[in-house]
Amino acid sequence: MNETTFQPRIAAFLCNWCSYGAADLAGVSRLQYPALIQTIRIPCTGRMSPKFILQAFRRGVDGVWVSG
Amino acid sequence: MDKCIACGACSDKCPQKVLNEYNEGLDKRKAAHVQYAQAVPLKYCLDKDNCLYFLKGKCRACEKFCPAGAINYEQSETQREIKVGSVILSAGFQPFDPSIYSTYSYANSPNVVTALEFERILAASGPWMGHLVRPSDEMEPRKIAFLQCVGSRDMNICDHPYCSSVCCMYAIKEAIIAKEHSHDDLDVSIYYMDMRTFGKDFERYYEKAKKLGIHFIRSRVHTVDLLPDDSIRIQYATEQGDRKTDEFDMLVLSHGLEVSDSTVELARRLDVELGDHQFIRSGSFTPVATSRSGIYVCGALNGPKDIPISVMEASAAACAAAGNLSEARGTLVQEKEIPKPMDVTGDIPRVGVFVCSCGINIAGVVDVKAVAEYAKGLPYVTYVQNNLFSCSQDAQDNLTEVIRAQGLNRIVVAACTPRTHEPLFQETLQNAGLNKYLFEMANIRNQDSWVHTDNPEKATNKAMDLVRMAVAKVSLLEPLQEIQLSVNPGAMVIGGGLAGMNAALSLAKQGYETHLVERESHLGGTARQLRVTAQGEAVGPYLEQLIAKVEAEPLIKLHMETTIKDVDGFVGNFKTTLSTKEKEDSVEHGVTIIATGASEYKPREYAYGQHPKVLTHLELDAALTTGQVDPKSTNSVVFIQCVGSREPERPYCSKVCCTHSVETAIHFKEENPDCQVVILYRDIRTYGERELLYKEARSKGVLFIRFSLDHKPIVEVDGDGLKVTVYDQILKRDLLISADVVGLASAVVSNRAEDLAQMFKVSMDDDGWFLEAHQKLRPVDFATDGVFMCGLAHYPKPIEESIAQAQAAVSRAVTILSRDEMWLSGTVAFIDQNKCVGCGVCWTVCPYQAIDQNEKGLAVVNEALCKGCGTCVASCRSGAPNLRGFTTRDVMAQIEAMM
Amino acid sequence: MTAKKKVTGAVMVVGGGIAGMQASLDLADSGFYVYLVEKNPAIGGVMSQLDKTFPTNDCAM
Amino acid sequence: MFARRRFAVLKNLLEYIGIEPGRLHFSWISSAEAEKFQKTAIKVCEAVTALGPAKHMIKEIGKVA
Repeated sequence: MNETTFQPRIAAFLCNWCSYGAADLAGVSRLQYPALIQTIRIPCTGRMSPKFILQAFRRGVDGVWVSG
Repeated sequence: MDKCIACGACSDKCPQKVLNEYNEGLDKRKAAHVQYAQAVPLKYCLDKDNCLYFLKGKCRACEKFCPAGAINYEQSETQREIKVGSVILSAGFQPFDPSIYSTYSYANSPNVVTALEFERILAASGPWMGHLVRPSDEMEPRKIAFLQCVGSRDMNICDHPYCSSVCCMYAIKEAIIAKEHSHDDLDVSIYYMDMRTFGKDFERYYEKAKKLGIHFIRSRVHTVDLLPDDSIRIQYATEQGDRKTDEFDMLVLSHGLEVSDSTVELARRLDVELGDHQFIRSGSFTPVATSRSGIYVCGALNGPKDIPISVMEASAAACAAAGNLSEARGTLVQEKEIPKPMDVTGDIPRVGVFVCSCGINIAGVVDVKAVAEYAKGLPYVTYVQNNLFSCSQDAQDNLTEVIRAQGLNRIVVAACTPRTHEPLFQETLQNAGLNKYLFEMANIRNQDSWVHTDNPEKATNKAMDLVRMAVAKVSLLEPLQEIQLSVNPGAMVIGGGLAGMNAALSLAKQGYETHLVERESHLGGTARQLRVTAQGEAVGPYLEQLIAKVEAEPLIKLHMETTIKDVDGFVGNFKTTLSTKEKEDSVEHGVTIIATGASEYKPREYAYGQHPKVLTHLELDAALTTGQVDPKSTNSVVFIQCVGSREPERPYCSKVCCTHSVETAIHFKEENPDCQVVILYRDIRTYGERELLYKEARSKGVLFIRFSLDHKPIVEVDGDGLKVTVYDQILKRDLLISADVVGLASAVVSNRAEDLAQMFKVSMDDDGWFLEAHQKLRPVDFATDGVFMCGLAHYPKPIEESIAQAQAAVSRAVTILSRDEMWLSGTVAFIDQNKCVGCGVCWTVCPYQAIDQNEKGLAVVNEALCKGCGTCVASCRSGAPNLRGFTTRDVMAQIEAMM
Repeated sequence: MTAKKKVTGAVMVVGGGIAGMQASLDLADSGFYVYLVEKNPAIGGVMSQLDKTFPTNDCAM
Repeated sequence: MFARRRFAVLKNLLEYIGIEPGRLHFSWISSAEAEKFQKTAIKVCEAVTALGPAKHMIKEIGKVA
């Protein structure tokens, strides 16, 4: 597998009030980005537990993005 | 309008481009448009003045491409008659148009922009998506200047002698943001006359800007020349009288606020009195009332002001408007009947998945049929449907029917975004008899089809992933109960000053019993010492009437010489222990308004205490009222500003002192024109229409001499009299003034009621002012529900603002008091008592102080205070707390389903 | 007989900027019917045009 | 604030067990910053893509445990 065809899977944990809203607005503005990110909506970054990140890696994702 | 799904197809296909007023004409929009991306209502409309069909009778492109059949060319103006009990005018201001000035070259150069245009240039949703460029050549500017007071404090041409109040602050803000947006080290200069940063935290902001290297130059620029390379040369005179020139890539005009002609016309039609400058006239003691009873006013229409004061006045106007209508409360609104949800606990999940096409918004990219087919194979999914528009009314009816017919107990909607549509679907679930928390949305539009437009295959796969994750989560969700709380319809107001009394009276007027608690033996607070308002109304007689009204009001229970000993409970159900010398009393109430006021700084400087005629603001006011100081027998009076304010120890502006000294100076001149009156100042901050007082003082011969922090004046006792030495910045030498009276504009300082703050679980800022929930949008609410603030306890402010704030606090409080019961969100934390070890981490980290210790020392969540942030869950080492609706199991299920 | 005039439990708010919106919300939340009148197709007023607000530099939206 | 501190520690832990720091990203984006969201999303995707597939070390530890 070479780097150009490698399609990573990235888990994104987005805060409902901040980044999740920004992601929605990016949609309204039709701002394009790669379809590699799967989002989990969390109520606040305070809810973010290191367990979630470890579990995501354990399940085999290639990257994790936490955004408040 | 009901049919529009805000997909934007009409705008895409519309051939007619016009200037975009939202971006201040810096770019173009279509005739079929939505005002801005986050517009409410989010519905496109045709601009009749520019639409080709309306202009030339043909086109109708939008109609052809609208997937929802929402275009209607037949709509026309209709007239409706409505019956209302009160009217609130909040038509706002219009930004001053500087084209009438030839001096600023605004009309001749694209690189001379107004501050509002600059705001759009800086905005991410603006014409250049937030890239700082100058309009003429879209080059990044390296050097820009702001010119203050354009169309303000100026009688020339525009006839706007008032100060617009907000421009100093917005100029500093735009300067800071511009520096942040710039890739090179942007050079920013602000040319001003007086820097008016008088609001809460404004002075700190100004100091921060200076540290960031923004240049502040005290001068009014007189000449603006355009250079051949599109840059701009300005000429100005320094304070010392030297002529200077400088060149800039861009010029921003800090234009003022004015009332539009159409608003003036509206006010005339309504027979509402306007002031000299077209702002609606209102008195200091009735700050939101107009000359016509039943019509109220708020916001910039009532005088130039910033957002927090506008919001505060808006609530005040709501309070005043409701005051006369309290008997009709609830007569025209209806509560909705909600069927009792069926019990699904223990039932095997029967998940219904509804995949929305959103016209072509989703279906145009994502293969929705394939997603629906895929969903059928997921665990627990028993029913799948694809809708053209899942949000339409008939889709809601259908959803209700399907839930009942298919016996569904969990619902997933794959559509736009939960942020806008979750409440709609949850309501449908409720109507179908299902607990509204048994619901999850998969965001396959805003975060999928719209952002992966060129990659249908990947977008479809992502949609399937998102649906799978949603199904995994929803299968685990359990019905959540919203807790019902009864609301005690009584209020407590702490502090019997001007703000507290006004709050208590407004509450009583709306029909609510109020406990007014005062520490002292008399009512009135700081206002007892004040002479007149900025508009010249006498404070004494008003205060006497106010106290009489409070004492006569049967709904107000006065608790004099009383302090708060203990507070128990929360919004809707407070239980407060009051303590007097003799006894303790317990009082139950639904809301609390804190109006504990502030104090006057007792100066240690300027020979205060060494001479009977060195007096603070309040002392001088009292002495003038009693006749101890008589202007007629005073030959010379000197006022010193910023005594204890805007100093390292107290880095805030006390807001009221400039106006107060100026109005007292005028009083001296009126009583005795031969009296020499001098005001020593750093910046004169007579904001808004108070500027007229400053103008009047100068015309009456009051002398204004500016000093700087490193050259403060010196006051010495000189025999019976006083001697003031000040370094004059213009003459560059010391001036010696002999004075009979020295008035010290002493700072307003917080009472630092820390025990009270602790008891009500509210916060204070560094200067000791109570901290509001949001500085702009919730200026009288605390972050703690059911507790509100008003008056000087929040920040120094003049009488009219204190009264407006008191009314605003009442308006906010009544939104709670007017309900019989409250429902708390089901998304709250809970603690597994078997796992909790009582270590205390959770109650330390909880931002809402919603976790207490029980008798065993273990943690318990107060669901009335919990906001469902989940910080406790993530911080606990024992895994005892969890967040309903977002339990660790729920999130883990989503992670599991990810791959 | 003194006939007391009945009042109407509705309020008209003219202008849908930040002040008009706040007044409307407060009134609706305390049991009054509100007619919010705005000449533009969207509410929000001048504040919706602002990028950030002072002194917190919060986004205006 | 607490979240920030917790994740600083986590990053070290991940590195220790063989997950490169470039696989974990944090950002703070307000609800109006659509463009910042897009840019950060692209940046995260590029960074993770450049690292190639995760070594699945955690997965194996998980299986043993």
